[in-house]
Amino acid sequence: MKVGVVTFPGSLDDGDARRAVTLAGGEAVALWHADADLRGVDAVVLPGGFSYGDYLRCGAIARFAPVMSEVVRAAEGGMPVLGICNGFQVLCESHLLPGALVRNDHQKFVCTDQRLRVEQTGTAWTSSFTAGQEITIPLKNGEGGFVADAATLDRLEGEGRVVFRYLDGNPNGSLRDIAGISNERGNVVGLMPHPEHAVEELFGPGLDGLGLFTSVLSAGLGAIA
Amino acid sequence: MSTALDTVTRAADTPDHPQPWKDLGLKADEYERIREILDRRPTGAELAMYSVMWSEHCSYKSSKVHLRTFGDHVTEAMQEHLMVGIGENAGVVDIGQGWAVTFKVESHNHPSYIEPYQGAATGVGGIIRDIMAMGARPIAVMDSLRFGAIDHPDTARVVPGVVSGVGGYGNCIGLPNIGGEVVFDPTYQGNPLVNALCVGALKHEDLHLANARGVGNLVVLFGARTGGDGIGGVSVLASETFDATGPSKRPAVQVGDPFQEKVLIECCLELFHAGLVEGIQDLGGAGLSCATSELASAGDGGMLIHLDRVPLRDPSLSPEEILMSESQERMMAVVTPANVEAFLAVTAKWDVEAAVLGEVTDGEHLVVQWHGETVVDVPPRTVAHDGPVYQRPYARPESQDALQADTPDRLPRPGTDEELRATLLRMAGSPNLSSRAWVTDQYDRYVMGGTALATPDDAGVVRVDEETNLGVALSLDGNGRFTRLDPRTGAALSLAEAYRNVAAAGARPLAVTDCLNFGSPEDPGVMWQFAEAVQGLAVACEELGVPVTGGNVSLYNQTGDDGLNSAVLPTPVIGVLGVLDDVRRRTPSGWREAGQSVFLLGTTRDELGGSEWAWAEHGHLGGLPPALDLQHEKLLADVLVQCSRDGLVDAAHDLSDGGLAQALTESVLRYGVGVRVGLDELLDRDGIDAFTALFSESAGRAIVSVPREEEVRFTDMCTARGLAHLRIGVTDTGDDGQASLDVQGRFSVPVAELREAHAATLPRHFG
Amino acid sequence: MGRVVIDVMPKPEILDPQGKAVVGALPRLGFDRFTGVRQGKRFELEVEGEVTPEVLEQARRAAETLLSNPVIEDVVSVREASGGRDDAGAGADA
Amino acid sequence: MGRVVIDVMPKPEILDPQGKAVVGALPRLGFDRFTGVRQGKRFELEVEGEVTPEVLEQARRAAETLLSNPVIEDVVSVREASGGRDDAGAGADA
Ligand SMILES: Nc1ncnc2c1ncn2[C@@H]1O[C@H](COP(=O)(O)OP(=O)(O)O)[C@@H](O)[C@H]1O
Ligand SMILES: [Mg+2]
Repeated sequence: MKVGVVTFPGSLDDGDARRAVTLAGGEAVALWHADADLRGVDAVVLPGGFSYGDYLRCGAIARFAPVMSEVVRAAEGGMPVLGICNGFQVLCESHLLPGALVRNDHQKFVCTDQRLRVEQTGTAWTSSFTAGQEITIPLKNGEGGFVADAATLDRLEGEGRVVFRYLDGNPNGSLRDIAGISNERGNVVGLMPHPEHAVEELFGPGLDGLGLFTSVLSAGLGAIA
Repeated sequence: MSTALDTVTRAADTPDHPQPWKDLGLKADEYERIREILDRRPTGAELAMYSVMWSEHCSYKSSKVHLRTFGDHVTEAMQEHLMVGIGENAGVVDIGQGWAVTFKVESHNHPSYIEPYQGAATGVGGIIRDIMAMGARPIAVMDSLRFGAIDHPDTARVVPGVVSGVGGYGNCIGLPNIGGEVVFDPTYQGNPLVNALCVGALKHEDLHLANARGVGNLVVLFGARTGGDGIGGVSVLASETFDATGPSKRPAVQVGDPFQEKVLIECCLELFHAGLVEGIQDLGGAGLSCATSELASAGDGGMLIHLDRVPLRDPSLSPEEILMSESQERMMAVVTPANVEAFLAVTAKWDVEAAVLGEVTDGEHLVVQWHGETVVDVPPRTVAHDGPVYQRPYARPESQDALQADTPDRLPRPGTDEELRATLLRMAGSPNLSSRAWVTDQYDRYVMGGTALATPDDAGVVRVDEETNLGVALSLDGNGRFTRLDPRTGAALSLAEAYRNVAAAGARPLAVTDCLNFGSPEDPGVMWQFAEAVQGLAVACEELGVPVTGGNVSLYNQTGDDGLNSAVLPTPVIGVLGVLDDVRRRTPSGWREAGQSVFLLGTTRDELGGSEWAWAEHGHLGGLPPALDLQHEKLLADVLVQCSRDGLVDAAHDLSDGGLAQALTESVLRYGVGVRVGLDELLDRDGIDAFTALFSESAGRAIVSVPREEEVRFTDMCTARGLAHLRIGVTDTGDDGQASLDVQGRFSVPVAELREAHAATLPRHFG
Repeated sequence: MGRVVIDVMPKPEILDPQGKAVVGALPRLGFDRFTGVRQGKRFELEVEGEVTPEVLEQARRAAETLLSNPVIEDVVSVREASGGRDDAGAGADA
Repeated sequence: MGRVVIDVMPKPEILDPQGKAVVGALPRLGFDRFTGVRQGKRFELEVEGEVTPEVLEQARRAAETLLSNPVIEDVVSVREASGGRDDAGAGADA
């Protein structure tokens, strides 16, 4: 199964995301921001980083890249799309996911091994976790505070679209400790922490990140079968 | 802008035209030499070039004669792994399997005081370009930081700015920060030290050098546009009195654009791999003056530059200013005419602006034209390399004897076990020993996915080759107090600490980079400190068999002009690089399992001169630093490396600032696994008391944790190698999970209490 | 050469960490008169020649699509700068 | 309840990476009329009651000390907001 990883100018964790896809048993395909072409992939990862320096707003400029129109179309057609950190911000800016991400409440960049609870295993990216499973993966960002109006938050909770929640204290002021969410259909997921940094023993806090990538692969196989 | 362009012709016609050489930091005899070299007065543009390139920062005029010592002490054997030595943008070391690494540490002290965020950020950006200029992909950064007193109001301004600047640039450019230092001392008040290190990896065949060869080859400037940044910045005294320049106010501060530099990195790597680059040079201090004159003098011909083709951010810049501008995120490449189209296609793909400025000529001179008129016509060597060389007078200061005579012996020492316990807790929370997490949590240590060890372990370890897990370990260490007490020994002790840190991580130490931060070279006492430190370092490098491959000298680090008294502590910051054939073998510094034996390697003497204890508890600095035995350091390192290769130890931590007490504290707190320690055997063997055992900073020591099943092999090996080793305790998660640091029969500190003391200090001061 | 000024502010109901930090710091520096602070963005866009209605219209659309995120921000003003860097008193609001 | 508006911009001669990123993006979105963009900050400070001259004076000093970094930024305007969020047309400049 082919998983595309988009590289925007300023993407940083694209190589790590491709490595994670490969380690999970998938075929990683590099996608370029300027090509309105998904090269026949079955799923897409928007990686972490500082696209366009994150200067205006995180993800604000990347959202208009030619490749994004294809990603949006594919996502609306049900293709699994994962946004990690900056990728999450791009998904929000593109309105594929509700809400937005603002400066951490403590105003500092934070890099730490973060404990999370998997709240929703019904998405394309979390099916290989068990409901309520607690995992530890790196969190590293300066603008990771998830915000949305109360109505939106209630809807997310009500529809079971809060996919990951922070444990052991809120690292950035995210409303309701939200670390990741999905769209209605569950094919589009965005989260601030970095699963691609927890896929290899000794090169990260553990292997808890692999689950997101194995999930989409099995989902894909299911689809193919 | 004044009307008449100061061309070479005009210069020849108006020999007596007054020039602002003084304001540009040139001495009368230096200005005279320029006139001799050119056999006429320099043009404004030539004067600009000579003045920046002959400045202390670029010409090393005060330090050159001493730095030669490093070369004198490099033996045949040390050359073995050295692909490129001192002199290039950075040294290059062969780490095997066709891979090489290049690394270098550089200072950005003064700018970081004026504008802490941008000063630190552009410091990181600058050293990264040095690494790119060797043809390497940067793979990690480190930062060594020194600030004034932790409770001084200005420290509260400088620290958060510098730290977020280092993080802001490094995080945005996607390089893991794998280590460094944070030190507080009043002598750095008003003159913080911000030293940044970058390491890069390359295949042997990708090595690029900075030279302009091949008549007809084109000279391309690419990256950010040129603005008025840092004119008269780090390189010369600020000056707005060019006769060819208007009153324009130019910013001495440079603002960094890490996004531009990230794109520049990817762009350069694509250019390298496509084989489109003959020679490459980064633009740093002295900007185009440095890049053009160094490329040309390292080449085989002359060079012609059309300065009016430089893409400008500020169209009002004069030729002099364009030559001096230190705008960030720029590179210069030499490209064959056949390749230039492909070259420009790659820069376009990355949205990087590029301009063909000129070409390599068959002449001897560097010629710079401005709209067709010649404003510079000089032999490039005279600008880049034939700058003045000073034999600064130096002398051991009178005060040195008194300083060394004032030993810590007179200081009251904790007597009771209660006092020992309280001292250990205060030390664990002291400004220089407390947790650095407030700093390091602001740095991305995971990006690139190759980080096998990072802060707070002894050394940073990153993977170079994903296939084989070949990788490198790095540690950056300095000890200004030891160096103040005895520059020769202090500098060597700093080297020994970094060397030990690398070995503790399981890596074979291979090469050295150094950043020498000292006061004013015009003070004979400071100059003596410098000369002594360099001697000590060079000799120690030879004895340890690790060559200095490059570095940086930062002088005039002082806030007043009464010589030594207003100078910073003499601070050589030493980076040691080691290699691991498989980074998965790296040794961490913390304990994970209960029931492992903890061994102390090396012997402990009553050595508290310049110690953290004397400083933190009594504000005392005097006496002599610990003795240094390099043969012993070598043996200790060999053993530590062998332990990692043979899997004899699960953890190793070097002893340095704060001694055994601090090392135990750090190893306990890493994963919350406690320890039961018995000191009595140690006290008998080394003839010391408990206080000395816990707080002395004798060199050449480390603690290791050994799994029971390896204990025999381990002790046999130490005995066979003749390394002093003593089982001083056992790791312990404590019954009912209440782990503690327990010094048997004396005192015990629960991990929670220890952590609280260790973690609270920096957040309390900086939020 | 004309200039258009665009002001963007965080929505009142959205938390604004930067503004919060500022309002916390002010009293410590003896500035005791301020009860709340919001931090937004100000853009200055340069145009060749005149700021025509058509230019202002383009600026307005840029403000809505790129320069602000409607989920968390409001465009509070799009107007021609009255020259110099001082724009207060200048007209044309969004 | 009154409001003071403070505008801070990067000094003209200082590199503004944010403005650079925006000016690069605009044409790609079809906004072709803008030749340069600078991004600065806009602060809205709330006060109990009137914006007296003394309040404005405090705001001015806050702008110079806390809200701007004089090394790389200029305070371009400190003024009372004319109520609502629209401040254009309001007076009192720094
Ligand atoms: N400014 C910094 N940046 C990154 N890491 C740092 C910094 N300061 C300290 N560290 C890390 O914190 C740990 C403790 O610092 P230090 O006491 O200097 O270590 P050591 O005693 O082994 O030299 C080390 O891992 C060091 O790399
Ligand atoms: Mg150290």
